[in-house]
Amino acid sequence: MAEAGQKTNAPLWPGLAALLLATAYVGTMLAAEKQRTIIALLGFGIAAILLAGWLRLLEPVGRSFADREDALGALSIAATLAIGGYFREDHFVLLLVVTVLLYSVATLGLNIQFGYAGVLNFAGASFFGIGAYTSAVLNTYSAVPHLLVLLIGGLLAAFIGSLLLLPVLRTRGHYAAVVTIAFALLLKTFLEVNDVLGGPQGMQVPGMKLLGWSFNDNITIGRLSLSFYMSYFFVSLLLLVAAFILVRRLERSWVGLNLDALRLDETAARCFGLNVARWKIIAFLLGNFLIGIAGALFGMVGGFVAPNNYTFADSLILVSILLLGGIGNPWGLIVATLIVVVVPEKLQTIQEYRFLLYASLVIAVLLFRPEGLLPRPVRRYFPGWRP
Amino acid sequence: MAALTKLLEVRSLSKKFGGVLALDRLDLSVAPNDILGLIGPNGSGKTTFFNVVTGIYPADAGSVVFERVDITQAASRTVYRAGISRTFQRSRLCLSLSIFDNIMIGNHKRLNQGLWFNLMRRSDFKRQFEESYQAARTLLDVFEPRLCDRIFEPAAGLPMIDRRRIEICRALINEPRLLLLDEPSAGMTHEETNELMDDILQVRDRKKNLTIIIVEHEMGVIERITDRCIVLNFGRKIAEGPYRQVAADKQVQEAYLGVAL
Amino acid sequence: MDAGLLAQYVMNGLMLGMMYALVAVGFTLFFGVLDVIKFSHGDVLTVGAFTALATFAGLRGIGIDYGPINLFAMLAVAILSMAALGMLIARLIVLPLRSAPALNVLLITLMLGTVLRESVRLFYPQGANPKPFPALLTQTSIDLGRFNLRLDNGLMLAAGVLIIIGLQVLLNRTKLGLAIRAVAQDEETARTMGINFTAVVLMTFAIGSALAAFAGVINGLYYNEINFSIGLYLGVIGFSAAIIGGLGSVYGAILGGFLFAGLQTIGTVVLPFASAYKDVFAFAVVIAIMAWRPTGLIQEKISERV
Amino acid sequence: MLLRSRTSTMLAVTLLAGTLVATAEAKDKVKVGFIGPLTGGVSVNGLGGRNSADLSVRLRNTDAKAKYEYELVVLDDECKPNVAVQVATKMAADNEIVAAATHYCSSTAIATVDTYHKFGLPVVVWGAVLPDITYRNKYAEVHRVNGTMINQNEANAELVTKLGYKTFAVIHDTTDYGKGHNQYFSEALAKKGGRIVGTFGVTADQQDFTAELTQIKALNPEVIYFGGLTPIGVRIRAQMDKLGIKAVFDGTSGIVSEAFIQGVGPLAEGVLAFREGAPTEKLPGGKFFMEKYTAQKYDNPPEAYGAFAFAAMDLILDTIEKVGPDRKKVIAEMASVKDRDSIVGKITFDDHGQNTVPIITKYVIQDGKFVEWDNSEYTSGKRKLPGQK
Repeated sequence: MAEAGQKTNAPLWPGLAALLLATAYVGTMLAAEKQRTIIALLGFGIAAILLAGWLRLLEPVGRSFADREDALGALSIAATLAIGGYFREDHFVLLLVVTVLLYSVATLGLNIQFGYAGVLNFAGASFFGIGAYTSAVLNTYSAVPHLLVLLIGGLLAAFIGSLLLLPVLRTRGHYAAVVTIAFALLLKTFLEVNDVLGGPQGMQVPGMKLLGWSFNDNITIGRLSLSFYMSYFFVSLLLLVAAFILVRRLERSWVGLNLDALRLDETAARCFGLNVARWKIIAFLLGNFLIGIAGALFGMVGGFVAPNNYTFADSLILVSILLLGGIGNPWGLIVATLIVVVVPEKLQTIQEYRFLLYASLVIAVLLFRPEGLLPRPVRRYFPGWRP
Repeated sequence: MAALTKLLEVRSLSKKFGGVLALDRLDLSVAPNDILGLIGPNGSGKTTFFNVVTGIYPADAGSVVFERVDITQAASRTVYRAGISRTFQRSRLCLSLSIFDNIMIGNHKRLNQGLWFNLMRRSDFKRQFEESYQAARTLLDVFEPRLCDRIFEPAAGLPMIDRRRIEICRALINEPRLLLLDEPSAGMTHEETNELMDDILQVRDRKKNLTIIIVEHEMGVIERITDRCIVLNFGRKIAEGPYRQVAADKQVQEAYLGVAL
Repeated sequence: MDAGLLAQYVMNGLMLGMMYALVAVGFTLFFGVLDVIKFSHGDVLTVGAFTALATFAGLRGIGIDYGPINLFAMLAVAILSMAALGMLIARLIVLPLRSAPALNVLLITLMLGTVLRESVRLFYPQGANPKPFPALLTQTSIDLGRFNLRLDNGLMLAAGVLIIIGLQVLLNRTKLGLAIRAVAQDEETARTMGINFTAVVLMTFAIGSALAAFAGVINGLYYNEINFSIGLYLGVIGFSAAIIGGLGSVYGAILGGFLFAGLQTIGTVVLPFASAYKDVFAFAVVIAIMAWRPTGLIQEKISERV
Repeated sequence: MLLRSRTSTMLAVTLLAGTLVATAEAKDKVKVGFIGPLTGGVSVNGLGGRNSADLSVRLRNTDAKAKYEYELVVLDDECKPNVAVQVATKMAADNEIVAAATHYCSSTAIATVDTYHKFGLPVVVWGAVLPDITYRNKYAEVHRVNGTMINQNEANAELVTKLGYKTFAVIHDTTDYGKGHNQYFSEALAKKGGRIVGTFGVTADQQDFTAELTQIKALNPEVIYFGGLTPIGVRIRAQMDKLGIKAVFDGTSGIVSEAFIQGVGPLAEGVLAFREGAPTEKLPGGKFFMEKYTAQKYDNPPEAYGAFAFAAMDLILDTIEKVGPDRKKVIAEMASVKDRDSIVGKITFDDHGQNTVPIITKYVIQDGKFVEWDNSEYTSGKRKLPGQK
């Protein structure tokens, strides 16, 4: 967005309006059952966006998100809570929402590696899987507190990831790609042939317990009864908010600047004192850490892990969410995750064709809008800050 | 300690690429606050010299001493920390980043790079950010006040001269003792080049201790701003001295093979 | 170890290696001319194999059921149509993205691979299920103790080797080959030499894809079964092979292909634990090689102008 | 990793089921579920089961005495545990679905039992044979009309040893299904005094078996026992031939399927396989079932377990008719199922919800057909398996 000459901060209301509309829309979409309604909704949504774009209604929205991000961020949390509350009894919708939240965390992690530091990682799903298997093993065979399990899941993902550091740091471009791809295949095969971790059969994951409170029991408070997914919903939302803030601060600091610098021109960055290896390592480990935590929690939500959940194809999905949303833009990532997870689930008629359609979609985006749905705006260190 | 007579001293520096000698036992030194011109036909090793000094290529033989410290085999980032900044022949800005960001890349050593500071101590960070903003603004103001209002806009889409200006600001923001300019005039008109040179000189006069080595094809520029120049050919030094003197040199004219001096 | 057994292992390894090499060569060719990775390559192989199968069914349909003829027809149709597909991909997907970052090309072709793979699964009759592939070559075999020498394996191996030699000849002895190598060397100079860049790129993609189709048919004949996902696996291995060999070098690709097959076979023979770990072993070695030789065994020169 | 499932079939089925009752007076709609492998290597069995369950629903919907109008919701588990858990969650999370007939693959059935328990959805397993599915836990939600793999492996070991075979190599897939077969066959064989010279675990989507088979060839067993499903069964049988291995191929219920014979062609001759329960045509209601099934003109056969799928769905519908569309009541009612008549014979659930199926059918493939061993030419002595005494 062009701040040229814009001396005062943009108003809040365009963003607020957009947020409200979006919330209402997503809510209806999630509630919709009939295929006809859903298709109609989708058509309407696309049309609305295009129209808004054509009427130049999107720029003010973008500007108020840029200037009033903190306020709008808080409101977005409220909106998510509202959706969660509305579907408090509906297991499946909540599961969808939780999936979106946790995938968003994972893609945020990938975004640090890939969107900022430019470190290729085609094994995102593998690190997600490492997290999930961690919770499977620890919850089954140990009494480790489950919040700690999440942390360990993240650390383990980061640690196992660090085994790849040497090749990742030494290789560039396509050669770097093959390292992570090889790792993705290696890990899946390993999980498949390794009996201790259940082989292709996978493992059950006991549900989360917090202070003696079991997340897998339905909740009844007085007369209102909640789906057991509600507890997971809250934890996941918390995790996403934390991850979002982390990534935001990272980008809006010298660290973010360093990562951009080494992504865009490693040689120049070196000539201005950047320790390229150090920052690549930080980005790679931090990213895997986030992905691992998300995976650990998702393992408990799903209650089951198996090698086939974490294939190369799934890693591709994560990467393409990144591209779809607009590399480097956390808001875009969340929107893209929402689309990629929810639409095929709701639109039963395309279930069979989901991968086909959505691979074609990515191709189209890459050909015609390579910067993604919500391109990353230029860095603002402090939203709304003016000299 | 005795006043330093040679800021940078290079002794019989050599660099091979495959069979080719890009630098052949080059001896070179520059006194504090001098402006040294480095000239010679294409492929005579001027840029290679910069790349070896700034640690992009390792030297095969010889030594580079900067302020009495040997930096021959030092990594690029050590050279930068020692106080040497450079620009590049082909502009190497990060076009998708804002003007401010590009300048801050040059400011790396003066910014707190701690993770905890950057992520958690946001108020302290904000203070440092605002300071750096002022610094960048004042520097940019010397070159092109116009750019100050657009400092948070992407560098992409700026004309060549502005990109050069930003690149030079990126190199100057950390107040280096030695500045290596690699063909600042490339891709600019005569007038633009002169304008740029004036700005550089202005900066130099403002901060007293800035030494410059400039690689340039525009002989006008060399004549105007350098105190001394060195002519390279096939990686070897073939002449040294004030511009008028080397320009008159027979060997030099042969090397340039009819290139009007 | 018993000689016959050893021979058997060597034979298995050679068959695999030959298939991997055929795929890897494709990757390396594309990279040579365009500096891009076309990841849909493996799935082009799948489509090729299924095209051949469809051709076979078609011929059966019209009553032609004589092995050699069918095989020839299958190869012809598969190779030609895949060559065409390769050109199409180059024209519509790869060339338009020339200026984009390498990652985008990698991703778009990965996605294209998904499209091809899914299309086979969804639109080929019963495409989601493994398909029996006719055994059209002689089934006779000589039993030498523990080594069962099958003539068809021999034939396939010979064919594969011939193809690879043929490719070498094409690259080193023909005008087209010269043009391809020129473009691979330096696009600009090639253009100034009056070489039609686009045409060369298209031809290269045609050749590479044709090789993939051939590999697909061989794969079918070898296993007597194909399914929609063979390409993904072979593609990834072919890519790894090309990479460890060193992108841009045909010899490297061939080396990489046989090396990978060798690793898998060795994995099955020497690993103390279950032979199932052979892929884990192979990929671990690939990663190790990348750490040791970041630009492949046959080094690709990366000289950056500063 | 994404919630994955294939339910485009679901629409088609519901539509058809709907049209049949268009004329009948409006009844309350009740949703019942079916899960099986509709795509992938064993999809023929899944589709056979799907059709059979669908048949049961259609017959019920045409029956004027039925209290409710039933809608069959079909989901595809692709015979993959991870997908199965996702679709099971999907089905169980949908409170409108009262009960379901689920799973052909043991690997998927065992993976999902906890899910059904968590959500309290009563299910009747129609094809999976792993004992643990009913016996590992004591879940009131989980029942099974078909038998377990224990008896078939006893019958298997008995036959092959009777034929005079001494040395065996075992190949099994490393899912719980293959592991189970490996375990129970090894135990049974040990009792009969057969010797296992080598055991090989292989992944369920493995393509190349030359490595394992080359090692087996060196071990030179008389019989290769295969505990796995059709797709890799086909590959292994074919690659045995490529390596010139002459041993007998001794399979399990997992390869009792037309797809196996089509897959390996002439090489299928003389392959052994076993299945619990009498062959469909010999079942009490077998004739009736086949007639109705063919009348519907489904585009594939009911396959080995179709009859069980029909029986499972029938049992579900009976129960709902009796106690109404309420998961808890259905579970309670099913606990007391005893000597209930069905097309597969009397159904009696033990305290683990397991039906007892005594009979085991021994098959040998002869001229591209599954023939009962006892009336095959191999028993009459017309033909001989390699090395048959």
